Amino acid sequence: MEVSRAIAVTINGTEYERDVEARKLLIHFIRDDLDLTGSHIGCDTGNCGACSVIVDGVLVKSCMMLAVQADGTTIETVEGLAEAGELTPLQQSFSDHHALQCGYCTPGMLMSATALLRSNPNPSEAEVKKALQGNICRCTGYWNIIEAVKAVGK
Amino acid sequence: MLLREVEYAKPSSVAEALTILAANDGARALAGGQTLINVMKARAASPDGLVDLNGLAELKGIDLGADGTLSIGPMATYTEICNSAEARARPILGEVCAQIADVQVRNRGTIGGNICANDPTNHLPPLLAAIGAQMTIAGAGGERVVPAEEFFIGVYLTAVGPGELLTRITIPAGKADGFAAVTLGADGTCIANAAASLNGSLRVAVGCVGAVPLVVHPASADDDAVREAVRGAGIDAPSDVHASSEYRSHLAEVLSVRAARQATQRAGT
Amino acid sequence: MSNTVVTPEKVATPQKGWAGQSVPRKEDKRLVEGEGVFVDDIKRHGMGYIFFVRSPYAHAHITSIDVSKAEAIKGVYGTLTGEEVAALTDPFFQLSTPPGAHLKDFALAVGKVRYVGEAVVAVVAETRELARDASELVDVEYEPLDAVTDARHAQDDGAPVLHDDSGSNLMWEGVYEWGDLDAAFAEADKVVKISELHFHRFNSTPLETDGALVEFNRGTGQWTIYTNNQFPGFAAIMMGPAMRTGLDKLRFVTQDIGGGFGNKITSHPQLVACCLLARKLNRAVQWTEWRTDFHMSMSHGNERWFHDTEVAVKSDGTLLGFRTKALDDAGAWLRYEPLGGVIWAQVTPGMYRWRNIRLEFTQVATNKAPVSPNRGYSRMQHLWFTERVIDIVAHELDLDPVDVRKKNYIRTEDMPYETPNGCIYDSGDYAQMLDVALDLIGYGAVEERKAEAASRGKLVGLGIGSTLDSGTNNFGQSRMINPELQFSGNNEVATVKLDIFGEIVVTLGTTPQGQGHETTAAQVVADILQCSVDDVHVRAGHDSYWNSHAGFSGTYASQFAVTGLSAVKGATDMLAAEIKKLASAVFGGVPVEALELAEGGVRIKESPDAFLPFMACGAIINANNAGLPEDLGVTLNCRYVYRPPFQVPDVEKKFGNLTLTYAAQVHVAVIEIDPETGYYDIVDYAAVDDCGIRINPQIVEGQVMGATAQALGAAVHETFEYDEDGNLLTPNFYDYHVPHALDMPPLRTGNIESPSPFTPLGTKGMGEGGGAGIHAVCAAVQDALRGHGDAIVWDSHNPYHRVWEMLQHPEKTREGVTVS
Amino acid sequence: MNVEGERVFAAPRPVVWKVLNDPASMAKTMPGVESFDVQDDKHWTAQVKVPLGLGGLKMKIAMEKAEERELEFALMMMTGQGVGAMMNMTTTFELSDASDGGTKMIWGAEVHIAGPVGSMGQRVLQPIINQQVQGVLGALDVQVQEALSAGSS
Repeated sequence: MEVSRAIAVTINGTEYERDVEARKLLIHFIRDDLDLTGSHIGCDTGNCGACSVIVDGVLVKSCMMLAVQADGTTIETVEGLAEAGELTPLQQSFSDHHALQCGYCTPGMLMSATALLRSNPNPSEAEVKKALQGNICRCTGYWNIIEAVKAVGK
Repeated sequence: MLLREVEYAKPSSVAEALTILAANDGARALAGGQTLINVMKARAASPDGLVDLNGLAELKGIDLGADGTLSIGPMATYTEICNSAEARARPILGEVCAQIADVQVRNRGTIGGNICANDPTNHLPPLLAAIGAQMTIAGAGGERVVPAEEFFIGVYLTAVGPGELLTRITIPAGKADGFAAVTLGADGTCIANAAASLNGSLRVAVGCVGAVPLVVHPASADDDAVREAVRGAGIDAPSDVHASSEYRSHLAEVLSVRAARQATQRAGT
Repeated sequence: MSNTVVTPEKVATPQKGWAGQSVPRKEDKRLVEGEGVFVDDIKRHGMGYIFFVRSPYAHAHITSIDVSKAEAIKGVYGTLTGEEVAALTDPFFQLSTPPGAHLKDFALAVGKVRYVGEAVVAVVAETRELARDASELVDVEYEPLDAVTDARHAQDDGAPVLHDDSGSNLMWEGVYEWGDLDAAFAEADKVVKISELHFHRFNSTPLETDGALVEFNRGTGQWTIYTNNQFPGFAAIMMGPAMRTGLDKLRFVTQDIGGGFGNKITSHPQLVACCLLARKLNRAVQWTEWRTDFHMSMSHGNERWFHDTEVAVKSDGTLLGFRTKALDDAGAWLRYEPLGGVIWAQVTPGMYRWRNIRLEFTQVATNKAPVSPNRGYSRMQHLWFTERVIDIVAHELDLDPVDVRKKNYIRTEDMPYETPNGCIYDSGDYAQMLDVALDLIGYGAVEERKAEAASRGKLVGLGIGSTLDSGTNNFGQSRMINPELQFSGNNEVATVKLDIFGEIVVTLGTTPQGQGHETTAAQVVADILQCSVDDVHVRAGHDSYWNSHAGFSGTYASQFAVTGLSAVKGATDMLAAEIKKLASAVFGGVPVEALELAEGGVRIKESPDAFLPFMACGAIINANNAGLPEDLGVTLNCRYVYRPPFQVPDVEKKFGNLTLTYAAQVHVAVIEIDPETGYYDIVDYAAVDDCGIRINPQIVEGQVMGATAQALGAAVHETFEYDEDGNLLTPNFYDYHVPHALDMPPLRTGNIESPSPFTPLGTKGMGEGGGAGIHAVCAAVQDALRGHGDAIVWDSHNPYHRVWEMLQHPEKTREGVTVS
Repeated sequence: MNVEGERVFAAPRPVVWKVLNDPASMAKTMPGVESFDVQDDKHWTAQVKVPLGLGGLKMKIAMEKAEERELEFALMMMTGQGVGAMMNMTTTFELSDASDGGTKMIWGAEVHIAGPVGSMGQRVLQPIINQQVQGVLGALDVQVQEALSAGSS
């Protein structure tokens, strides 16, 4: 057993090697150690989903995973969505549908919706709602977010 | 956020995991972490060490036996159970797992973690108690098999003792099951829940009303018999901000009846 | 991501006008790319992380504090205790008259704790984790005291007293009376009495909690406070005197703020602690409030009881007036209070024509988190009360709630309408809004729906919530709380300049939290300067060093569309005039009347080829100005302060115009209850809004949707409930359930546009909503229970178990309601 | 919250009284006691770690015997300090002779949890405390029997 260990993770195509304490949550590692501040923290109970990232293709809340558990994984965060400065259709759709106001939940929403659209390119409204249940938004009431995701599906 | 200092080990086998657990009194197994890590954020409970079970193939897998018996590795995630063709042999499993929390939690949370945590509001303790699951527990002294009814000992306490691990969950064949819950918002935390199984005689297990699932054996599957059985069990449900003891006890009856109806209906089909 | 990429700005084709269009938001690109800058994203070399040691007790004496063990840890930079704070600062200025005026409120608890979660000691360390580790080693000895958590018992004999300085738990009281109550009750055919109504405690729980990064410059003695406080003007006037420093030594900087809803107005105590630590430790310090900290200690909405309500009404449902006693639970401290004691009066009669009103307002302290503004601040509580009264009166007199509303709504032909207390409702057509809403919901088919649901054993109910969103405060109303206060009117600032390369740069005094100010400001500027919104650069966020703010600058109280955009319009008009003045000189004295702005420049109307692009204008003034007339008086850098037309209200009569504009909302909810469990779904919902001229309809609709979702969450799930020992039972999102995507009902929105005659752009402040969803759900529950015990909905919070209890014991809810 | 009950020990009152007043044997009855210090016959402190499946719930418990009537009645105040949460418990023991020469103990505990425990406190801590109390009573039996045999030998 050890209180810290060296880990290597690939995030948005860049490989990072760091020593981390075993107690450090993945979200703190991403935000504080790597300065990738796009993923946010909105609660301390795993409810809000603002910290959602995709680890080896699986959507997770990075506040309920230890950084040491990410050793050897490939992680996608919101900063990696737009390629060459070109917004993804989903990001553009969020803007077109006014699916964000303060923008704090948006990175997590985008990661959840991205994961959904990969497994289900043309989701129904019910499927979109179910897929976004783990992400809290306090500004929009979700309606425009749901529309934005559905629009990309169509 | 901001956990206490904790030691960490990532064993490569169940045997190694057991050795580490046996050697470290304060260490706990880390499954999906969707409960444990949150408790550690609150610094309410603080294990001295975490033995990470993620990646142990021995604890994965969902197998369907020739006799219809399901054998599920405790590290199977809710998502894996929802998507497993084998798990559909007992349809209620996937149906209930799909109601737990949200996509992210289902992607990481495990069946083993859910029942070993045994939070009173969890979905799976009453369900597994109702459908007569059997838990295989491994320790220094080898393996033993514990029926669900004896598995749950108290809040956050199960038959899995220090230095032991849950290694298998075995579920007999059957389709005539039901589940009902009143939750905090759509598919939210359970305020009260009940599971029923009518494979042979009817068995109903009620959650959220005590430290462990309350199992009753109604004389028959008709509403009154079920209601009687639950009422007769002398529930002393805890009160909290979401429900008075009286309301919880009432829900226990209503939901038991609904779960039993669903089970009966499926028995008919 | 190392390769540099240049993406051309998309060029929008000039329109007939930018205002009125749903222009895509300028803010969005950085936010969807995760490139927004929120307060916790800001880092400094060698910064220390703050963790607050908080009280586990609702009420206790602090007998000793020992920080030695914590400070002994390697990596711990230092601590701050209440004793140090009391020595280094003065208590925060109190808005109240005595007894509330006597409170001694500091950045940390001094000698006593008064609610669970109150900050007692601050610990600063090299890492977040270490700061929390060290906080566990701070030994605080408490001597527990009895707590009072129910406002109704705060003034009982022998009730625990929170503040010895004020002598009792009474903080502020005032009597408001207008019209002739005796005459009204004499004229009444019926008097409906309601003994108790309760508006519960909750807030908007912005997803980003409070925080700050503070640096202290020893040389200049100046603090730079990077924070997400949404009303720096207020924070500054609270902090400066307390810290014994000039306001200019407090530089506030914000960029992106993760939601505010009023809840981020009163973080000044924590900001003072940060400032003291930055100076004491001589390093940048960072504070992030975690979710549980926020729930336990920050900005709960005002909990309010309404007792002994009497309503004078004619048999036909004509409302003549009411009397009531409002008891407001302020929690442990008066951080923005007792302003809630007058803010409600902006909407005294709600949407109705009754002229005779008496309200006795009493505010008390309890061992709960301090209250602060929350979306719909203080008016929402009062509007909920008026809507409850309407539905209870209709219910008890067996009248149709729709008829009662239409009969008593203020009529469009009476606009502008002076309320009994001198507020001027600027414009609106409430009856038409209700028709639109009922049409959207399919009102005609409701009876069939009820019958169909009944056949499935379910109960369907329809409820209406009609509310106002009063915007642009006249701060003179604060004098009704305390005549000594030297506040009145309101103001907001904008500067618009033409830079050396012709770039149009707009600076706002506001602190937006998602309202799209960068976009709507650009729309207003583009229309005046006849250019594209893409040519207008609006600076993100707020910086008090930009010299673009005034005393009331900030983003709160539904006012940007009026104060902010009017300031932008004013500054841009000035700039346009200066550009023409300059061109007139450049074109050799062509009269300015002969000039026009077009296509990103200024030209002579008659000979459009004589064209001076903005770039040339900027260059001439800023870098090539030799030979210009001495008396030209053009800087192309224009600062405008918008000041709404307000008078100081009559403090004696408590009479005067308290807000400039009155946006309105009429919502209708249809719910379906499972009587066996009390569980219910909102199966249909319509929201109709009127906020006058809409600069950006999409943004306006977004605000309407957001306010609706928050109201529905509050109506069904969200509550800050305490046990008798003063423990908060919903300290995080595990127990404080906020709506998820799956919880949202189908929504139909509609709007009508009644321009405000009082604002430069015809706009009205909006965004708070009046909690219409809460009123609508309460009414729908009461309607659904009609014929099933006829319970009266008396609480604004109706979770499943309460609905079930109303079905089990309707008589309990009817005890306090009588008709005579 | 309140927990209360009744227990009959197959031992005379003096023996039971002695056990209840002997910090050493009390220590043996409490779950997860890691260390135990006696200041004087009225004040003890203990470091306990309540064993839970999720990991120990660490608490520092200070006990004060506030009131006693020899062989009849004792009132103890306990303050448990975990992180964030505090537990204040007032426990009373009332002894009387049971029919068969045994001792009847009527006990009660008023428990107050303070801190950000939320509804978890209500929903979870109550069952846990009930559980611990049963454990203590069981262990108390053992201690009484040991004291009995020790006394008789």
